[in-house]
Amino acid sequence: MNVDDIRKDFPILGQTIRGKPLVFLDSAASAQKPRAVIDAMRNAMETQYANVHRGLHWMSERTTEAYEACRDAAAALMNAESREEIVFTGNSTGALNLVAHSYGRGVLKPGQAVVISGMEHHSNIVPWQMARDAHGIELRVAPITDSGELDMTAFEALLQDGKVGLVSMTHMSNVLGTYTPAARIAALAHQYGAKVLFDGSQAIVHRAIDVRALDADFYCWTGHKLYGPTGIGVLYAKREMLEQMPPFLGGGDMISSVSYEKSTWARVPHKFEAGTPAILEGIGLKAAIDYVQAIGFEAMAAHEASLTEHAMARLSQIEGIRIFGQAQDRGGVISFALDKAHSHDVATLLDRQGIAVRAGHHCAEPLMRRLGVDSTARASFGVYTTHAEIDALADTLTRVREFFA
Amino acid sequence: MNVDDIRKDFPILGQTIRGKPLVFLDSAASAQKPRAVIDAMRNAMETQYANVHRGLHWMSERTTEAYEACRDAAAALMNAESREEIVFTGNSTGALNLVAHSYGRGVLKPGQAVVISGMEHHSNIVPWQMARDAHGIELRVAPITDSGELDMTAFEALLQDGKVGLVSMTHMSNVLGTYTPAARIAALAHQYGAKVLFDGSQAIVHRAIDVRALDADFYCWTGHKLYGPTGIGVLYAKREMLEQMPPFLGGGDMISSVSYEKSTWARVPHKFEAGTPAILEGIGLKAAIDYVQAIGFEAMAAHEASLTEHAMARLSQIEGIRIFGQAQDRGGVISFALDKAHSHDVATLLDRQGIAVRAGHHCAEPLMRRLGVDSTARASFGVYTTHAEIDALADTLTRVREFFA
Amino acid sequence: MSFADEVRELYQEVILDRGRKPRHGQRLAAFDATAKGDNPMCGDRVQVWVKFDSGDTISETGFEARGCAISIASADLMADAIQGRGKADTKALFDSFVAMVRTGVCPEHDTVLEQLAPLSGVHEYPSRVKCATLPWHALNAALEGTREASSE
Amino acid sequence: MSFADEVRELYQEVILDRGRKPRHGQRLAAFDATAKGDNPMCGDRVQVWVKFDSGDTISETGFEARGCAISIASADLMADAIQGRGKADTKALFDSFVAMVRTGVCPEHDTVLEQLAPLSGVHEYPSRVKCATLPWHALNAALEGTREASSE
Ligand SMILES: Cc1ncc(COP(=O)(O)O)c(C=O)c1O
Ligand SMILES: Cc1ncc(COP(=O)(O)O)c(C=O)c1O
Repeated sequence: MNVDDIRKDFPILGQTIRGKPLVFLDSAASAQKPRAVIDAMRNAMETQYANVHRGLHWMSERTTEAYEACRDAAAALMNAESREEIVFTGNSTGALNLVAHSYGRGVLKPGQAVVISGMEHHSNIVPWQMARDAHGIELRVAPITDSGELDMTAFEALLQDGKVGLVSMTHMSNVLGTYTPAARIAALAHQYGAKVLFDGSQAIVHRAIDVRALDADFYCWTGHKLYGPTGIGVLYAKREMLEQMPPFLGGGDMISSVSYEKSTWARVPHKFEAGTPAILEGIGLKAAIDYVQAIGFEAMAAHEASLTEHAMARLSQIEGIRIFGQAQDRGGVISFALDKAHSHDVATLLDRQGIAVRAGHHCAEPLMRRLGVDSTARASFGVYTTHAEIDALADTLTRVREFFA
Repeated sequence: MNVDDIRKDFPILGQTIRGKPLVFLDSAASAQKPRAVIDAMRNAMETQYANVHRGLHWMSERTTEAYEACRDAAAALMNAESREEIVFTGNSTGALNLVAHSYGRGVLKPGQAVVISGMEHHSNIVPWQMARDAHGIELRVAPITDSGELDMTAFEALLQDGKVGLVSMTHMSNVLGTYTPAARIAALAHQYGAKVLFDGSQAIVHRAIDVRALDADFYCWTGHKLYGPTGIGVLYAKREMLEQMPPFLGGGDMISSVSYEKSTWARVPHKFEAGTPAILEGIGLKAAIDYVQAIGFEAMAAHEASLTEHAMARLSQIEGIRIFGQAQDRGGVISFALDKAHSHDVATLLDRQGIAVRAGHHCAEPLMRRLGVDSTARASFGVYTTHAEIDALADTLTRVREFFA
Repeated sequence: MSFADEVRELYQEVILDRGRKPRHGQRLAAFDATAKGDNPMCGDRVQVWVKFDSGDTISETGFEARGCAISIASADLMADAIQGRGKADTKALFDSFVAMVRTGVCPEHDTVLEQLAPLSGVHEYPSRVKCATLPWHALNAALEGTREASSE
Repeated sequence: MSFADEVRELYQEVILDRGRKPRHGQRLAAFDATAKGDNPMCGDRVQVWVKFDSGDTISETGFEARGCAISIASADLMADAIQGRGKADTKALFDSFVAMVRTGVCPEHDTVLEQLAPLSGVHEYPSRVKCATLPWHALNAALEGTREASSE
């Protein structure tokens, strides 16, 4: 994998910001789009577009094929057993809400518990709180250790009373970069009779995901972080899960028949896909999946590891820096703070130099509280990130620190 | 308005289908996209893209501005009082489900009723059935007359017991082309203490919508039918409605603060927008709104009226044809059936000649039952539709009829 | 190509004819198996009744269908084609038929499939493939003892 | 431009200085009005206390803030600028200040706004505008007798 070649696939990387070349270190928030994705969407709108699934005409049939090819690609990407196990949503948040409503309120019984971890994104906290308050399920939080890893002993203890119906946990923290030991988590959950969902919004960007090897009951992610368009997310669920879950949203395309008295539902996965789907986005996401598959996850994981190692080495040398999370298994997301400067000021000064990082609570307030801070700055890497960009970050941070000292 | 010039804005219209020039008469299912939309999305991905709302860096701020400009454009399009009254969803179906959950289950009390009409799309039936079954509200159906109009006497009768909390009704039928008298419906609903929602998925494509003149409490539509991208829908709601409604989906961006015990919600409209929004789609939809505004709704409405008149005149001359719906106030959606041929066969034979029409139940099974048919064929018009295309449809239908006679 | 020629690519005379006046388009008074088929996407519905000879050889087939010319013609041609066939044989024919209408390719020297070949034109119209296969799905359900099939 | 020059576009000496060592950065022992300001998007928080002279002239302002250099410096410069002003006058200043930080334009010959002008550089950083205006929103809430403000 040659980063220079890869960078040529991303037109935006040639932009300048305030007169400086763009150094985009905010891929964990949303990744940039390769030309293949841009072209696929443009091409669909220019040459082959209509609504899908119901049209008997040429444009509709071709568009349906192009859109449904994304389901095959997503199933292959995750090694799902069948394409029917892939449900499209609007984003990861939409997928998590679907499960929280349809499984959390529709299958779990009041009194059963859901376990999340102490390093979840709000999107894997709030839907469960809402299910707790509306449906009477219990919400349990598995703590993290000081190094930013899941506390496996405490996690197992939470499972022991057998009340836990579902473990819903991140596969990679968007703040600490920690990968959670998904296969072990799933095995433990299953041992105690719980199902397991992984929020793979961050993880799937860097590593090959095999839902069958993990034995995940649910696995979700979001198109825009995997170099695809906004407006589309992916929920994998074992067919037996989908079969037992009631539908969530009602409307066109998710029904088998409708009368005023009673409607019946389409087969899975369509039962969970109401209304005109994100057609162009599916076409774009298919191109994104093809793009990363062509690079290969082995190469991408190695690139991420090399960048992360380099960044940890360079950043840890900066005076007065605090790096959050020291997990054994960690990836290309690094949160930090300088002792003399607020992270917003840091982010602004980096931005003045064309370096885009994120600052704030990263939609993870409870984790911020655990870390004892209000906010952090965060640099995150994509397939197009270079070692030189990390050097630019480290050099500029050093000067920012001096400025505020 | 010059249709020939407009057609040049839509690259897809130059395509050929099975060797014939494309005659696209399926715009009511989803409209084609003008170059302005295609370019806006491409341009964003190539030059200015990042996640919105939380980034402190240049790309994020510019993307946020570009995306939020769609909210201003949508508010202006509908003459909303403020941009905060615009909530983005995935499509109309998403908007209707939001209201059905958040208002239907969150504000209406069991025993209160919702009135829909006899010519609704499934997306404005099924969410209310689900609310009925889960929350104990009553679902009432206002019948339509034989000419395909809302039976106003029967409608008023349904309101009279004062139990109706919400009237949720189409503003234009996607099968019959009927426009409902929205201002009168709203006035009646309000007179009996009910709020009113209009499903404007079809109506807004052809006519200027003024939610304040209509006194609509809710009004929803879907981007892909208004020449915009898939993956984005719009819900207008009076601020007082949004303020009293609980959130629907939970996650990032819709919170003010999160702790495990309790979360508080962001202000409207963000309270209803969980997760990374449809950023690129908002940017595309903004371009679509600008595009139709530049043409002007007066011109578009006149074009629709002229096409519809021509089509009614030409089609009604075909032997053995039955045209469904003869409303006084009707627009560019015409459903029909031939006596000797099934509508699927009709659609296929038209498709063989490059003419794209829809055939089926059009997500309106209860209406099909009312009309006494299983399916119809449907031709629908957009801003790029020409009188010559309608002639092609009529001529080909005549030959199809002869073939099957 | 003329309009008529273009139409005939898919709607050959036999399809029009069978679609209009199917020979087997009625329920059987006495039957051994039956099942319904339903295509919720387009509203086509069919019910198939089958009677066996001694053993599992199909002696008679009838159907009632609501749908397009393709699905009715397909049901009628199916009833001809499976006459006198055993269950296993019929299922194999089902598979070959589905392959043919998906690809448009009719294997050479297969006299049974050749009778059904007029339907192979649907492969150009993927959503119509379901119209052609619906009666076969119903038949298959009947043979397997399930009562409903869907070609959704 | 050098790094230092680029930094100084926004972080002028007075901002760094006030951000580090604000002169009014404490709650007032005796006060007439107070309110909190909260920017949930970035977690900045500020509370402002105001004391009036006879009538509605502001005699003293104090604040406690958690946030970035911009928001703290803005609170501190605000406390200077509103000293001795009446309510109406202060509200007018609030409006002019917001206009200035949004546009970057400081009206000529406005000596009061000129004191606040070092903050006008934020107009290049729209999300930081909220950092600069947060203490003013809190002040405004205090003057209006509401207890909380948000610059979300
Ligand atoms: C009247 C009407 N309502 C609702 C919808 C649903 O729109 P969407 O599928 O974009 O959610 C449609 C179109 O499909 C429609 O025509
Ligand atoms: C770990 C994690 N979960 C969930 C999400 C939510 O993704 P989206 O905003 O696309 O729904 C994100 C990103 O924002 C994330 O990093």
